[in-house]
Amino acid sequence: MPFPDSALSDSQRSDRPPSSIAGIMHANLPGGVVMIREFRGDLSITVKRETWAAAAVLLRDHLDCDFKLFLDLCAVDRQGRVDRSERFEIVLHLYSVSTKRHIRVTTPLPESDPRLDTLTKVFKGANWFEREAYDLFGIVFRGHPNLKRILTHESFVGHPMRKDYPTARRHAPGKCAERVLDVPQDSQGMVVNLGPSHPSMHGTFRVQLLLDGETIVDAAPDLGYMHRNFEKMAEARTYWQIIPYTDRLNYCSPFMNGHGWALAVEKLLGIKAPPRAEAVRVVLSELSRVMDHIVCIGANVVDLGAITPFFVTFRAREAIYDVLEACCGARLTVSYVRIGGLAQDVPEDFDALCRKAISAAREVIDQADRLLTRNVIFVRRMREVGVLSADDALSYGWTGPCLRGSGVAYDVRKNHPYSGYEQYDFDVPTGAVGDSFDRYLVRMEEMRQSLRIVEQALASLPGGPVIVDDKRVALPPKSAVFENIEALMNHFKLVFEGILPPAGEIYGYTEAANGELGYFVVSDGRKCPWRVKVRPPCFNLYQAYPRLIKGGMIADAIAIIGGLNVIAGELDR
Amino acid sequence: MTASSPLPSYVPILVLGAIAAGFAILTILFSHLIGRPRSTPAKSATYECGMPPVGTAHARFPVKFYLVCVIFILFDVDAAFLYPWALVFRELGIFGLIEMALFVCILGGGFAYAWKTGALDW
Amino acid sequence: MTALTWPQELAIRSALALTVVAFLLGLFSVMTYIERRLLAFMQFRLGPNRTGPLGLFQPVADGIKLFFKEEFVPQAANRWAFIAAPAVAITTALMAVAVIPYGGAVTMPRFDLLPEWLRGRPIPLQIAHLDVGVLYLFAVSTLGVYGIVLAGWSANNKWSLIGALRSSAQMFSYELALGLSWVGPILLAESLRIEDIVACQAGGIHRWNAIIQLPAFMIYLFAATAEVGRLPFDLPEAEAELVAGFHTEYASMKFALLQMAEYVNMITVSVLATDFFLGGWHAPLVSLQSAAGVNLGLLWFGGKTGALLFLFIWLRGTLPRLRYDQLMRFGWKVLVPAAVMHILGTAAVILWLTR
Amino acid sequence: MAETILFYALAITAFSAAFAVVLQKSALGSAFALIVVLCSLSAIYGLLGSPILATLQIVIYAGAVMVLFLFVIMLLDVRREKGGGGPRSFVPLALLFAGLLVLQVGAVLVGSELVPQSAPFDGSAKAFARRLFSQDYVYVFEATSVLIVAALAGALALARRRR
Repeated sequence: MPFPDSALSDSQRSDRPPSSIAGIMHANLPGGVVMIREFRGDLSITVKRETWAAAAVLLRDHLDCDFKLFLDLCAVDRQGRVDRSERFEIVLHLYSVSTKRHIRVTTPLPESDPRLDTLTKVFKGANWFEREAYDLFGIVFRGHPNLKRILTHESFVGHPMRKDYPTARRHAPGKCAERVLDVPQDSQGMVVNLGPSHPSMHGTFRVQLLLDGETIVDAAPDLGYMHRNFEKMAEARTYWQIIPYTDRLNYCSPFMNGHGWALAVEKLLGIKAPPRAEAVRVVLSELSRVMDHIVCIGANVVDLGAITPFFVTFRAREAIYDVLEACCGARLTVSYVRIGGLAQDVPEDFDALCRKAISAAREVIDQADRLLTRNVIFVRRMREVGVLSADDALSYGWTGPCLRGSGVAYDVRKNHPYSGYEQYDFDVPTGAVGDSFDRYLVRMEEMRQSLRIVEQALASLPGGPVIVDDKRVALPPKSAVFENIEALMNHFKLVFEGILPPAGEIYGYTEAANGELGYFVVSDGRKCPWRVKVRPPCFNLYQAYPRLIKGGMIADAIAIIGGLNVIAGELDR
Repeated sequence: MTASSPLPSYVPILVLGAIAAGFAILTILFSHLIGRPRSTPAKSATYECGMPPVGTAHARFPVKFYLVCVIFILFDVDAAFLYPWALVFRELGIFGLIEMALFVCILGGGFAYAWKTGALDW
Repeated sequence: MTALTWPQELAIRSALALTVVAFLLGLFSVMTYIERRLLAFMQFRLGPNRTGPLGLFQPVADGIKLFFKEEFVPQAANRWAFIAAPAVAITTALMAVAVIPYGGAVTMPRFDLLPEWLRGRPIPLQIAHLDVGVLYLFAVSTLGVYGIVLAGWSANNKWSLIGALRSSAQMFSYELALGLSWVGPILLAESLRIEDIVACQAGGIHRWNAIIQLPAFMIYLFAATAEVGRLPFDLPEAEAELVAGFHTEYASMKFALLQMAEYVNMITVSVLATDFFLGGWHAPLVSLQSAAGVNLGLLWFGGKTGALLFLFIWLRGTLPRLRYDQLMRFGWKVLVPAAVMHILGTAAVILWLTR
Repeated sequence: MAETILFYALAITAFSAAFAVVLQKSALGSAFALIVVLCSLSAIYGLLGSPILATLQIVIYAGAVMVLFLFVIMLLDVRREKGGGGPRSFVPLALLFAGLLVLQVGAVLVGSELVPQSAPFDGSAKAFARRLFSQDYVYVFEATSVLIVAALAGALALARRRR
């Protein structure tokens, strides 16, 4: 039985009245809109390449649209697909905080001339995303200020995400770029590499600084040191084989990545996990959020020289790891989630373990609060440091605690509840100034709110199965596989042929610890996704980093990067 | 110099200096002898977070660092006057206090000027 | 008792100097152990506990390891300056202890092994009785900058250089406050001899400079913490910012010497705080000065110094570090003016009281 | 006797280090030689029975002024500017000043007896302080502060113009 996919065919054919956005688009860009589709609730507008930048400006500035939050920009290679006329497609995802709507804008690009106007002047965050599309697909963005490779090594040959890229090809990388920063020859300052191997560049980040004494005059990050092309690997895996790879994205809260992935695929399939699975997912996701914030705050303060809060907070992390370990046996790379539910039911002492973790977390949050929140030195190091206004934060595509620190109350859990978040009572804290201290305060409060959610979820934990009863998605129980032939065949077919979703494309998004974690999944109906694009929240966060540290001191650069919580696994993918 | 002691008071300091310097030199020599250097180009390269450094470290530095040094020298002189003054202050009485207060006030004027021109800010 | 001839005096002083140096270096290695264990205790960790009982041999193991580590000088470094810097640092650090009294006098036992002239002779625990002891200290502490600047500059490493710059600017700024905070006690004692300043505080806790010169004591504590580069003023080697600051390129025994210099400085400022402000070897109550006929001066002295050393470790376990501009602002705009004001104020009060 | 030997040892050290200051190729070497000169001088002051002058010499010259010199040498990258080797026109001027110095020192030496008088002299810190802060020197003392402030203002002005 195929999954329902009528929505795609319906909306493509019908000339039913366009939604208000489509109307605005048609009215303001006459002849520019090629197609408007809706699939699984995702509104997708295809425009002509000539109207690309104009469409972006319109969507951003038109009062009824107000798509100010830049989410994602990526390319898709359609080589060999019959349903598209052109080979490449550029996909832009935007969000409107005021109207609570997502939108996808796409434009086709021919193989012979893969060039497009840049959006860097429209959205500050588009810069790196366009570089990524250039790097991985060879799309050229006209007018881009710095169109260089970003994730792969600069001596890399070819564009790895193109479908015709020979994956067996091996490279011997040449020497690394000595200079990332454009420094005028006569400048008086000193060029210094901060990272990749530096005590406070957690993971492998490299920022080249131009220093005037202690003051940072200019800064340019260089990334890709941890790049392994998760997205390319995902194109050769079945939907559930991708789950372990997601653990390695943001490795401080691995469960949440799997959770987001499962929800995205479930959205593509048009199914829903059973209530018990969703409730457990919420519990573990929120505990993971606490864990992630703990790492963020602990690492941030340890970079400021206070070692003790780091060890204080990490005790709660241990208790949370114990919960995850009891559920699935793994502490870091959990892979506990499955498409349509969970790998197995939670252990009997799940409730007790969670409550232990909650009390441990409460204790350390209070201790860290006492150690830090009113500590004069800490406050002075964080206040008025790394300030980003709400408008800029939206333009850079900031989400999560950092965006909320800048005063925008956008939280996917509140705005677009998933996994039953609508049942739980929690607040979304926001900051006022948008400095490092606000981001710290927001994280502290979010941990408390997360613990509230966990308590509510535990109190109302429903019974029942933890995975959907759907033979096309869920493996039959092992006992059945051993005992009857139908189950055995079912198991065999699922493992070998995988889940076969309908053709279509969806953008699944969740509130991960660092912000909106999006998975843009394009399916052609076969067992492996045609294209998976992760929208890593810290890619946007880190993009604003040079701007935040310019004019500050070296010590500020350290204080800011810790507060942004940039995770190399997610940034470089 | 204490009158009762047959030894000039600075001699023990010289002895201590000799001991300290001797210790330092011997330690460095000793570890030089037993730690076998196996130098490689990568090992003896300058460490700059794993990247080849751009340019030399011996670049020009902002004038502020020198300025702090100059201000320090000037106030060092001030401190050097305060010590002997503190020694005989009771004998000098109110005259000494006024003398030093005047001195400090004039210096304080200079200090205020430095403060106002932002020499003490970074 | 007959007066000593100068060779005898020289022998006593030399022996004392050797003892003090050996004791300081021993205390340095013990301090590394105590600091690690204490920090671990504050941070719910165990700390080094594997080498010997309770990990007590850890410093020995570290020392042996450091001795056998490979010596290397970076290609780009200024070779001789690079090698000389640690020696300069440790020498200046050790020179400072010359004029510090470590407790009253110790009477030599009447052992037959000792030469006739030594038996039963009280030996003051102070290497040199300099007329200008405090000024000498000030001089030596200003020389402490050399080792660090030399180490940071000679490595030809940018992080080292920034560390050295920070460090020297920091030392300038806080040295001044440090030196000025001593003027109060000098005013009271009317002497530049530290032994006189200690003697001036005899007679109970109410005579301690920490009480009657409280602002000076506070200024001293801040300035001393900054002077020895401990948290929250550990900017010269802020590992999260400057990798390891001025000793980034150092390894093996040269690294150990720099580390040693830092700890010796830390011990020195603690000892000085004891002498200048906490009454030296005098008990807080006169009745506690001796027990069963034995003078407990050394015990009091050690206890006070130990408490201050613990304070340094405690601070490290508690506080984040300042930013460079905040550090300089605090040094110049708060400590130095406060110290000068305090001196003039103290002088005025003394004048008024002795009218 | 011992003091005489010590004196000559220190004098020779100071003298040869002074030569090294001038003859050293590297600026850093010169600076260190200068530090040796200053320390020897300080020791000679100590030998003469004025420990306070000896320590002040270290505090101000070796501890502060020389650090500034080192700073300038290290951080301004003097090596880069070594090449040119100074204009020749300075030589006559230098000779003139050297000659003046010789004359001055000579005048002092001629006017005094070469055999040192061992008149009783209290070199203790207290005696020094009493002289320094007595009514005799009060104007000179206050003038010093004006001098310091002038130097400070000069340094600040120079620094401001550089920026």
